[in-house]
Amino acid sequence: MSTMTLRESIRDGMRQALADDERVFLMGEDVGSYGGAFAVSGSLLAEFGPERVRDAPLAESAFMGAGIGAAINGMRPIVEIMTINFSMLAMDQVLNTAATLRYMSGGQFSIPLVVRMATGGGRQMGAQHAHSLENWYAYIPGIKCLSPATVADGRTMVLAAVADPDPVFIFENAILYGNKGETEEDGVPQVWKAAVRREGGDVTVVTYSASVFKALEAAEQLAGEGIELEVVDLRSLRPLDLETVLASLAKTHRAVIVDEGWRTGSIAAEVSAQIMERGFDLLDWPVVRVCSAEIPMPYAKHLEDAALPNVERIVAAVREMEV
Amino acid sequence: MSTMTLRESIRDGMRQALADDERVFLMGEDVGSYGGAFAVSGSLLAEFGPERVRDAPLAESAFMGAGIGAAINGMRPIVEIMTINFSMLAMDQVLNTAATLRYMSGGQFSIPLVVRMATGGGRQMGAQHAHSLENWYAYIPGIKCLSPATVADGRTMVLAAVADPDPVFIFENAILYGNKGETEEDGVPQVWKAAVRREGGDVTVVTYSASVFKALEAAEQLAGEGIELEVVDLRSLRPLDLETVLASLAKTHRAVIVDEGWRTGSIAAEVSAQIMERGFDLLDWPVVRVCSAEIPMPYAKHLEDAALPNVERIVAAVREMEV
Amino acid sequence: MTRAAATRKKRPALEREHGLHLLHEMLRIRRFEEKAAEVYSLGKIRGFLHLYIGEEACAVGAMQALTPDDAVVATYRDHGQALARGLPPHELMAEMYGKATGCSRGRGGSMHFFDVSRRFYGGNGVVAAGLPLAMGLALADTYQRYKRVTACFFGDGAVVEGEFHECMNLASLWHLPVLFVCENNLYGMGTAIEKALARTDIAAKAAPYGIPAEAVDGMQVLAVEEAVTRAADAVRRGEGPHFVELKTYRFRAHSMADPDLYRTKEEIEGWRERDPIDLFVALLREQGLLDDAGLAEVEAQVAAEIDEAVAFADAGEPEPLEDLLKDVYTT
Amino acid sequence: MTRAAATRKKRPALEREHGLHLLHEMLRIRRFEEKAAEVYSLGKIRGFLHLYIGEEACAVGAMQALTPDDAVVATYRDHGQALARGLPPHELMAEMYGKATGCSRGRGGSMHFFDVSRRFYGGNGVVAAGLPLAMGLALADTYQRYKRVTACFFGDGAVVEGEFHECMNLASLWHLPVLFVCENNLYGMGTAIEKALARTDIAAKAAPYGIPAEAVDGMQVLAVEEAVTRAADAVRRGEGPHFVELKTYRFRAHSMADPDLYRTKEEIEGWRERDPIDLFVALLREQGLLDDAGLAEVEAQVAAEIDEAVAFADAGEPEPLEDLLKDVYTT
Ligand SMILES: Cc1ncc(C[n+]2csc(CCOP(=O)(O)OP(=O)(O)O)c2C)c(N)n1
Ligand SMILES: Cc1ncc(C[n+]2csc(CCOP(=O)(O)OP(=O)(O)O)c2C)c(N)n1
Ligand SMILES: [Mg+2]
Ligand SMILES: [Mg+2]
Repeated sequence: MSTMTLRESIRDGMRQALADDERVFLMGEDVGSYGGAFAVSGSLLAEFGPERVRDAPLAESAFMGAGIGAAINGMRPIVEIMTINFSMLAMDQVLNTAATLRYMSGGQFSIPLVVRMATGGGRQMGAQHAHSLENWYAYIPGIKCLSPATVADGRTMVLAAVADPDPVFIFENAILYGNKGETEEDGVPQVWKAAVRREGGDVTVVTYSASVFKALEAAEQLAGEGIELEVVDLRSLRPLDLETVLASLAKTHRAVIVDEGWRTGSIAAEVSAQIMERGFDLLDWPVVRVCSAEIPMPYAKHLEDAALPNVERIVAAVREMEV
Repeated sequence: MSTMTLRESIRDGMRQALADDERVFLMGEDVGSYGGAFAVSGSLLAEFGPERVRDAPLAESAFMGAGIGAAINGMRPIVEIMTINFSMLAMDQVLNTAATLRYMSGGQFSIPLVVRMATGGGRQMGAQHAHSLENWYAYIPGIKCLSPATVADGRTMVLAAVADPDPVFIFENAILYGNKGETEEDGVPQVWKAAVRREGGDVTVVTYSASVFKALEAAEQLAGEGIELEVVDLRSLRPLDLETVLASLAKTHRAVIVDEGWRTGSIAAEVSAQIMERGFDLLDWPVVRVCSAEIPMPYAKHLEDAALPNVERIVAAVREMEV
Repeated sequence: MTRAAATRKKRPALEREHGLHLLHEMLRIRRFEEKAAEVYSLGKIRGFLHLYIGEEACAVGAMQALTPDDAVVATYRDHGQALARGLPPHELMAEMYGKATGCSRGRGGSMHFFDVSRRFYGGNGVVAAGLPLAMGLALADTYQRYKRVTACFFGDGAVVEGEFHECMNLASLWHLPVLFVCENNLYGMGTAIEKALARTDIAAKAAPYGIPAEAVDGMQVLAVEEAVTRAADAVRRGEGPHFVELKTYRFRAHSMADPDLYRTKEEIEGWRERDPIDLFVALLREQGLLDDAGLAEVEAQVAAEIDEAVAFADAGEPEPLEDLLKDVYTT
Repeated sequence: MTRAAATRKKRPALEREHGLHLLHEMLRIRRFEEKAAEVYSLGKIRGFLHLYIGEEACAVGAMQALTPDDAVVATYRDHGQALARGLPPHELMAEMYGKATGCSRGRGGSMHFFDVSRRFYGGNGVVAAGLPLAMGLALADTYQRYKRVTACFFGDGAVVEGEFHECMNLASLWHLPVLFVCENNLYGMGTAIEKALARTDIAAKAAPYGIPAEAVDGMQVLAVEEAVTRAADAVRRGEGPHFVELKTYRFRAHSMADPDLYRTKEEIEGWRERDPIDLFVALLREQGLLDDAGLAEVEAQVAAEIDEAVAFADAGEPEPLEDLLKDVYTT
């Protein structure tokens, strides 16, 4: 157990994967001499050399495909797409190649590919650099999706993804990279299950990634008023672990879902729909979503702050539930 | 009023738009001398010439962008992307340009762009040619989304889209192109509102496009047993007209959502979540979704039939509701 | 950049056995597809069916350059490549019949033939999307120090897509052992190459990437074999990616759904006079390697194979419905 | 393909007024950005800030070739183009301050300057994504029979993306009135051009599209002006798309977030010796068009403009929160 940033924890996971298995290599724009756009790969180039830590040219489709092909042909690539905003340029390869080839070939091979990308807003980057599109990936049968909130999960999710025989996507909210925490972890299999980050008996807050901390802050605030939130960190966005959510609901009978995505068609929509289907009788109150405003993300700070889910909006949503 | 196929009805809408406004032009792969991959444009090249009906080379991103730019600069382009399966190659232009430019420029201009594309499965096309990705488009603030079920809506939706000052996407389930029907329509503004395609007091079926007909067939079948379905055709996927859905629910208190998309994160998920939020007290039973199996679409007919929503699954879902 | 014709060696004498092999390979594709078209109209095959008829010399010639260790990536028009690569005709026919005995268990259909045991990686349906996949197959070979070639087949239409450009650059930049094989049949669906490319000399597009390229007559199987072998050998020797453009023509419509309104009868007839099988039969006769009896024998062998393929496809069981959700994931 | 140098006309004598104009334009960009960097460290500007310092001769030289009717499409590194295009510095500064008085109402920030009245269409943040947009602006001009130019600026990094290839082909195929201006500063973020492009001669990439291209020294404002004017005039005359590569260098890091670990001090210093402003000041002095007093005067004018811009930005009101949802749609 040691204290480090999420950035370092992810790097540590990659370092271990690179050291343990020579089939692993990291490939992406500026992962090498630049050290990663968010300094995640950092010193890995110096440690493992330019073959194992491979700078890719600005050709997202080509090197995503190269990752897929390499995964089919004996390697265990970790592809870094700089941010989710640029990932549309590689989306055809994800949707139509990575996700289909195993099934439509009748199961002839596996695609042990890992793709990591930064996601999320909150850094005044404007409309083209603040997307949350994890829900699109989570829609696709054939791939799996993880998203770390805690420092410990950064490292463990990388190791879980590398160990997995199927394409695993890791969505890293860039605002968390500098967060400090402990790396002691539950172990690789746990990342596929949701984690209860705070226990509480009144309202379940279902969330993931950066919003976990907003939920925890809201819980802190409401605890002062005697309202106890239970904060569930989904961790895996595909498959979704609804069991943990339902177990919590059995206790609280109320749920708020917090999700940085736009509301319409968000991960939050899916969680709400599944609660409807599998937890309807548990509900004392309709499930509420706290999501981003349905606008291209504005640059100005006060506008972006208002557009994103925040503590006040979570608190307000809980208060409306007449706990 | 006249009888024609959906294909002809859409063509008719485009013909009228081309004739009425010289700023309108149609652009896409094989819309000209081939007559459209699904023979939708048909004779339009002969009628309007190669400038107004413009064959585009196989460069989806370039000509989607060309549509956006032309729309900003005085024209009213109709861009045809052959099928939604290939539209990922143009997704960056949609998400980051068409949907953002107006907002992030502070509202300096409009983008009167129309984009049409074929969607859906059921024709044994296999995993790469059977996607339903309308939900991804419906997620994006800054664009609007329509999807016709009836022959009349084909024409009217094209005219509504061309008349609109913002980017409008029309998703045409290819299985419907040959359907015959009347072109008498409610008029342009109506396409933004959901339509009740069959009235009934027991269960509301919320659906759109090709699944409307499956729902109507299920209604027919269940009527024999004394169960009356009300079939709501959403028509507009963004914005969603939930009022019509809620009005129906106020009568039936039960809803099934039928959607050819994969279940997780589908349009059906959003409709269910909105019903949860706005119609919870109306519900006597949890909302149920009938969607596609979460697999890359298989080629073999029996497998594809089993993967897609079908009449039996709708009927079964209704029967479980203990009407 | 076209390789200096001067470097070409004189063609060695054609051996009878090899000639008959090439003929057999081409005829098998031709008759296989004629049969596929026939049963398509009976509804036994559904969905998209893209015929390769007219282009047989391309796949057959090119495949001679490859060893079983090499990899092949093809497009939705993949019957020719699959057969020439050695995928059994009966498994392909069964695939199109949607049977579990098909090469992709009936899940892929005509567009998605796969056979990992023969390193045949599809059957890729999105134009140009096989190229990035090929980059990765080749990249993995460099990591593993294998001396093998990844041959990627694509059409003139793919050259218009951005991915083509990204991959050409990547292959050259990373010195990947990739063989680019462009089958230029002058049309991408209904779009003539002149309406798709500002400059139609495809082989010339390799120059800005520093990739050696050659354009050859794709109707002459020996010319194809020779050029592709030269290129594949260079790739295998570690000389980096190579590019071959095969100038060819499809005799049939783009797919069974295509009314073929965009080409003249004359144009098609003109090309049919250069039918690659007819040309090769004539050459074999000229060289005294084939007579009527010999041709009849090959035809008979092929006919038997196709009959067997159809019988096998007919007899095959569809995949059980309870396996519908299987193999989306490995775990 | 580089246009034959032979067709170049002898450079006409530089008029004093024009010389001072160019100097003023370049200095305004330089001081504007120095100020932006300064207030960035105070937290007045946030998010991404990409400085153009070192590349001023490119935007200033190129913009001389355009008329107010022409259109400009730029990248996230858009300060230079915006200022040279005539967007008022105070509106740009206010934009970066996130104020409603900014050119994009504070919604865009540094990367997304827009001014439709000056036909300045961004500020596009995704590499190469401005190119397709430019195709459309130009295409609409052809429909409307306008004789105007759409100038699209992009970096060496964009040349790697598939969209570049698609657009070069489309522009040539459809004979679009587009002026491609590639600012080759040898790096895309931390990736040196040699690690991005298999062949680094960017102007040469236009040949397979049949687009006339020229590469010029982007540190010499007059050379840029001359070359781009020649190209723009040809586009305006209806001669189809043209391409100009401007060889330049950015003196600062990629963005304020970049520790700039991938370049040597020596390399940067070497380029600083070819500072486009210093070079041009020296030339003006040499030709007797500028003395110390003259330079001081221009500096003073620019300083006043920048002070005013900052004051304006500081004084501006942010957009009211109740407008948060406004202008997602027109209706
Ligand atoms: C990205 C994409 N756009 C459009 C299509 C539809 N489509 C299928 S085949 C084809 C033509 C491709 O032409 P070419 O590459 O020359 O191959 P050919 O069919 O001639 O063998 C098109 C446009 C597609 N499959 N993928
Ligand atoms: C598609 C895409 N990939 C990655 C990025 C991240 N990124 C921003 S600027 C940049 C470098 C672009 O280099 P170049 O085109 O040479 O322009 P320059 O910054 O040198 O002016 C990169 C990789 C992006 N914005 N878009
Ligand atoms: Mg072709
Ligand atoms: Mg650059």
